[in-house]
Amino acid sequence: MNLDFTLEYQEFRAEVRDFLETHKDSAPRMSDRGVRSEKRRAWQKILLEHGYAARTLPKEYGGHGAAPDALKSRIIAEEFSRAKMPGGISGQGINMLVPTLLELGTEEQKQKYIEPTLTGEMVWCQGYSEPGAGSDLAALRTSAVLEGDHFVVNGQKIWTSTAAQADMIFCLVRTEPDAPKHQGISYLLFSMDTPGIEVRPLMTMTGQAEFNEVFFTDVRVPADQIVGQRGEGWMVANATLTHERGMLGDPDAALSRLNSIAEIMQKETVDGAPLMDNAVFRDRLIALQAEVFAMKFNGMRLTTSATQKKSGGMAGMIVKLQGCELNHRLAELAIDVMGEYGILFEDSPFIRDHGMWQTAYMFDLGLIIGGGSAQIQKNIISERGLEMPREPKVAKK
Amino acid sequence: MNLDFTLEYQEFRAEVRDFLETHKDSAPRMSDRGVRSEKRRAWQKILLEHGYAARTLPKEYGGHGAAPDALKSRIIAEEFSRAKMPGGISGQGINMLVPTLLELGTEEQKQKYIEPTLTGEMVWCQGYSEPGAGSDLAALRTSAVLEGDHFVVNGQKIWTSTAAQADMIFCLVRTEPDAPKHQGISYLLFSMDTPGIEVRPLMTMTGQAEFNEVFFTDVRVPADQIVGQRGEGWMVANATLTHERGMLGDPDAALSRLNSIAEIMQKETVDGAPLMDNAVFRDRLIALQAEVFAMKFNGMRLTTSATQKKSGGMAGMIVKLQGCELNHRLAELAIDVMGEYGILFEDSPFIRDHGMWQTAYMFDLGLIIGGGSAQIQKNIISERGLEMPREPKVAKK
Amino acid sequence: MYFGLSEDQIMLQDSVRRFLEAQSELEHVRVYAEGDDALAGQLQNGLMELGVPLVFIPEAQGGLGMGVLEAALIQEMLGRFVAPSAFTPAYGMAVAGLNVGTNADQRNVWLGRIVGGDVVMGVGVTEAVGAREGAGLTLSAGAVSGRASFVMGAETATHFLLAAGDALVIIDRAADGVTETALTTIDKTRKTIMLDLENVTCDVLEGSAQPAVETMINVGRVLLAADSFGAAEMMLQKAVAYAKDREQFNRPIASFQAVKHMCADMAARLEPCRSLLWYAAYAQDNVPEEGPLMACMAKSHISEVGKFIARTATEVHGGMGFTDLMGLHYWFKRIGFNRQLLGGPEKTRHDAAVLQGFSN
Amino acid sequence: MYFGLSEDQIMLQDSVRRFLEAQSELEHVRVYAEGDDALAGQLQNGLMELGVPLVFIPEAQGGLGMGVLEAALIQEMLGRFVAPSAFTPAYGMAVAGLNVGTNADQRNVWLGRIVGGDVVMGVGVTEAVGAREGAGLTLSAGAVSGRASFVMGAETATHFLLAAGDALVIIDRAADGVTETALTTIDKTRKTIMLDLENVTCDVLEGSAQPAVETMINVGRVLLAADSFGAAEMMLQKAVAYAKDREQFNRPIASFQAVKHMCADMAARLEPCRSLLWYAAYAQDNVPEEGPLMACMAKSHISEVGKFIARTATEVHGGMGFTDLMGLHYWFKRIGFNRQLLGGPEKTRHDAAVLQGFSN
Repeated sequence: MNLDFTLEYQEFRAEVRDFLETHKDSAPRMSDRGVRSEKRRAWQKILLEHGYAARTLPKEYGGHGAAPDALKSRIIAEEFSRAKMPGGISGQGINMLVPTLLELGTEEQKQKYIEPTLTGEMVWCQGYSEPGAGSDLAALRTSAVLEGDHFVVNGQKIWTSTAAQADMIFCLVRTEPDAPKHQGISYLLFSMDTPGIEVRPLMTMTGQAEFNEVFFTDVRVPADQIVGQRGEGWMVANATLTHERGMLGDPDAALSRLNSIAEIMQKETVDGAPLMDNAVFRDRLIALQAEVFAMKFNGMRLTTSATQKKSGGMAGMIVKLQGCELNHRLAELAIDVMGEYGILFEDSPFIRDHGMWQTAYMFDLGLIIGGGSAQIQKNIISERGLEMPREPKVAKK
Repeated sequence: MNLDFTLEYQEFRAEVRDFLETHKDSAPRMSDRGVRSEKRRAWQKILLEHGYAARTLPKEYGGHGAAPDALKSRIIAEEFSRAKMPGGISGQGINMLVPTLLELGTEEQKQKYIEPTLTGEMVWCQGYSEPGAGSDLAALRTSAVLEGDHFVVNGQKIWTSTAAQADMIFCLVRTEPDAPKHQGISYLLFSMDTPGIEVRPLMTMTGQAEFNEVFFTDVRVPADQIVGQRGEGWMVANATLTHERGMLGDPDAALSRLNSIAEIMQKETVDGAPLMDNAVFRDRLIALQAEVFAMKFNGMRLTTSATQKKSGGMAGMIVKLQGCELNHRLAELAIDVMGEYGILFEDSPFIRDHGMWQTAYMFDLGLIIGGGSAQIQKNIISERGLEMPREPKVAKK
Repeated sequence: MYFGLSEDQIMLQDSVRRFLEAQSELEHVRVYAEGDDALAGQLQNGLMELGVPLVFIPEAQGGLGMGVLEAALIQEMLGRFVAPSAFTPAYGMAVAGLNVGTNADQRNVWLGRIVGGDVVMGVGVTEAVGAREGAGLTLSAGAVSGRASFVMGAETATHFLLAAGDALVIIDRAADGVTETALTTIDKTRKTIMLDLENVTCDVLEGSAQPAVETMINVGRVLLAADSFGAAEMMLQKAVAYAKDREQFNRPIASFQAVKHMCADMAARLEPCRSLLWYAAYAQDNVPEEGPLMACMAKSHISEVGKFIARTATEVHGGMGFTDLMGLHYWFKRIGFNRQLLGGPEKTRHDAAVLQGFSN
Repeated sequence: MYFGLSEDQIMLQDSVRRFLEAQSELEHVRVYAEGDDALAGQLQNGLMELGVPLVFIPEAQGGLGMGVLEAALIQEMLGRFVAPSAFTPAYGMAVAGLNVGTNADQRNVWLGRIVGGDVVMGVGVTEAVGAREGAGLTLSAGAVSGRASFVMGAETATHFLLAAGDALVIIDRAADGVTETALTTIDKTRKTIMLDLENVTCDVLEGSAQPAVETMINVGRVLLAADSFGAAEMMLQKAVAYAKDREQFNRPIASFQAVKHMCADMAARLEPCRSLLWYAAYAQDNVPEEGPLMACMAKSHISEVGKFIARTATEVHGGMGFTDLMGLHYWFKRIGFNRQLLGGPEKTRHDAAVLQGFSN
């Protein structure tokens, strides 16, 4: 146990701070961070140059080429968070497709797609889930039939974020309908401008359309736009799902949420007394604080594991389940302490913290139940972490 | 909604109170309520005479022969509880075997067993569960092989309460080993004095042996000591399990536990301040109070359903699951408010309420996980109450 | 002793249920929520025809003279179908306040106008539950000034019945000096506003305002609990139906033990709430010494169980529960809204402790 | 930055684990619990040979000079194997108190005697956490009187280190005026007593007692948390092993989704506790400004998670978990005992609030 940073890392941190200080006026404002924002791309360019985005990706494909260093990555995340500065672009293209191409793409695919994705010129969306294939993703039914040198794609995807703004999609389709379900899937890349694609926004309980439905009608995709071989798509996609874990963001986000609640409780009053004087709410705050600390230290432990190139084991497996739940419960407390003010929404007058709490309360619930739901996370923990047996196969009737 | 009692019931209540006042010196004291206590049997005789035990059972078998009246039953339970007087004997013989015999026994069996069971002369234990057959009770393996005019019983039972004091056992055995598991079981009655029976006390986490293990080695049971036909034992046992629901006891037991906790909190102090001044504990107390009230009113609703000869439906199905859980959580709060004193146990100096809280905390957990565990209760609620499908059969490997 | 509903009560509730089943299906709810008042007005008229606004008004003033239990049974249905109705403030709380807090003349006048339909009350008693920074009304020379926050029933109110310190006053919504600020809340099926008043002429109710305000809060708490109970019951029903319908891994998800147990937990926690609600409502009229305590018990406990069910039923629906497609969020938000108004669970439990002498 | 154990720390913990695996299997635990002190003494001697009592004593006084983290790693193992050891009071809290709360001479004398083995301390600081009716010690003319409740470490103590108002005193267990009352607690693997003192001669520690008592409580809280963590980890492990082994309906119960999810919930809640425990222990020596807060955090949170696991692991075992046959209750009760001593979760959370200026 040694929480001090060596001189090398202290210097690195100073370097990051210098960078942030020097470039603070170049960062796009909150309103200017859309996937198509020019300011965002200019900022991304600066980050790429200095190695604060695509840090460990090979130089030949537009990355910074640095050796992986979990501690430096953490320092970058911490300092950007502390300075309230936006980090690099973090869409599904960069976080999921790029690592997949690096691992399984052809040289031509790497050359063609990685660099424009890193710079933000090429925006991707992901076509995995379908209305009938959620937790049972491999049951997907969107079909791709080879006709000459094109696949013809028909079907429907759901939960596709940024579909309306995306240039390209990486998409799972069923190419071998007669094979066992995990062996009949292929992984295609194609332009969202291809004729036959319709995108419909998918409104959620937060009142915003964070996702879309995407419909394919006779969409023609050149046959070489495939990653891996025909029928290997499930394996390719699983490589990508593994990379999804990297998308953790601000390690101390929960702590800063907690501190915001403490601030509300100290500042606001009922019948003249600060909310913090309410012992019951205070007890809940402290109970959550202990959980926040536990997750923070768990994260530090994972960083150390990563610097040692060791698996995080159970400490890593539980992060998503516990993290989402904790954020949801923080929002729940914030709403409860605010009493009637807790039900204000969107841009209502008198709203606190720009309405983030109700939105977070619902969105985090969506994360708990959405893609890779809590139920699935628990299966993973019990099967991979605790080595408990899988559900037995159901007998045919 | 009408919570007043009609004159008939007011008079009945007055009658019960009169009875209790008149006979208060006849009731056995706490230390004198064992299944073999003479005082207990004398008390049972008085109760039988006045119709406060075996109230609705036919006179010809020693019952009181009254028409079933759920409201009168409730009034009896309430008044006995209020007077802190013990009710009638309530072992598994009276509560489970007697209703089963009335429904499925031969006339000879009814004549022979019911009356002595009601008077407390004949004490029964139940031989159902086995180490390998808990929630999957029908998987039981204790065998009974017909040799001439006797069954020869071999095997082991567990969770057998009062086995050491019992005269007789009603016991499930496998008589047709080749039949499907539910169809190979028979229901036998035999004396605990039969050679080849060994009873071993089963100590639990409370530090007491509330249960026993019972071992059978070549135990010879006359072939006519069977209830129902060979292979019908599962059906006979299920009739009995249905009767188990009747064993509810004091309808306001949870409320009186809650009130005891409130008393502790008002009486005892930390650093000079009553425990009740602790807002966090107080909040927990009131939250539990709301649940206690909800269960109390749920019980009143069930009494009304019963007086109308209607099924309680979901209100009835949830009683065991919610009731055990609530009692467990009441004990949990009592322990927490007592701080260090909460860990005192058994006959320790300084112990509160004769040590009932830790014992209840553990014993109620035993009820939650024991015979008809919470998991099984939830299956029943979802399958019978919500009409959700049963678990599908597992495929053979 | 009979712990249950009478045949009349069952019939009343069924008639409201049948009406709302037809009038308040999801597509209508979406229209209300998007601010189309025409359809909501149509629903109001239908409820009016059923006599719903009159149930809780005494016969002497031209109402049907029923009690809080009947009002709760109606509100349960309104919650069940997330209907856009100001029944709780306009025909529950306001009527309860006027029954207690005024002299016979004022009572006859105001209840008569409510029965006649030319007056619909909104209510503002939030500050009597707990005043947030700066809020509160003061009365001076027959005029009222200050802020009333989270005033309920703004969708239909022509007048407002407001707690002003130790008094209870009625103002005309159109009076001089009234500034309204519309609030956007999570629940788009009901409308809540802030009122800033500057020397607004008012009718000060004679008689003791304190018990009247308390009665309004008690009745309001019971009715919000009824609304959440109805909404939670519907969410459970929807979750079970969805689970039977939705297949994953070649079997309905209702056959997975984890899903079954989630539904069983919901049912086990919800069912006793029904009896608690009935008793709490019944006690308001029939066991007055227990009325305030039982209002706290029902409000706090059903809020907690409601929240559990709102979340768990959404979880059973998986991603679909999170989208707008199934509209499940209308019920989720309705339960969330009820939880916070007139005192959240911690506040109502605190009140319950005070009522029993457990706290100051 | 390195957030994890050093190789030495891992080796230390492993050596204690291996020793206890052999010495503290269930059959031994039963024997200790039934009051057979011989076997417990044998275990003490073994720990002594491993140097366990010395780890936390400074090198200057002949100890190994390790920190609270090492002590916590040892205590975790003692909890894991529900070992009958007074390590927490005798070699954790008492040593921490002597390190802070006295002058160099007294420190040398008492720590020296502890190292030498002729003194073993019990500790009584319950009243400094919260005094129940009538309890508390007063000091007068070098003699101490009153009641110290829930004094820890009675199994091996020759002396007691006691908080007496603003002072910290040591008494000889055999001194005149000492009346002991043995307490029966749920945890039969550790011994706790009441001490009633009447003018008992004592050694009053010079220096400031307040910080010393606080340090004792902080270290005690971390070590009780470590004990519960170790016990909870073992209960989870036993639940998973039992579920894989036990068959119902022709399949191991570990293949039922409900059982799997219970185990996953346990693991998900327990794993972050490990990091919290490490940091809380580490902070006592290395981040003193966070030490008291982190002791509260670890004690309260691990107590809550421990209770959840005690119950859930028992539930996974079904009826077997409730019997004495599997002995699971020794772990259950150990966690229950730790929860209540030196401040339950509500008390430690309150202390955490005070430390952060959130409450008085």
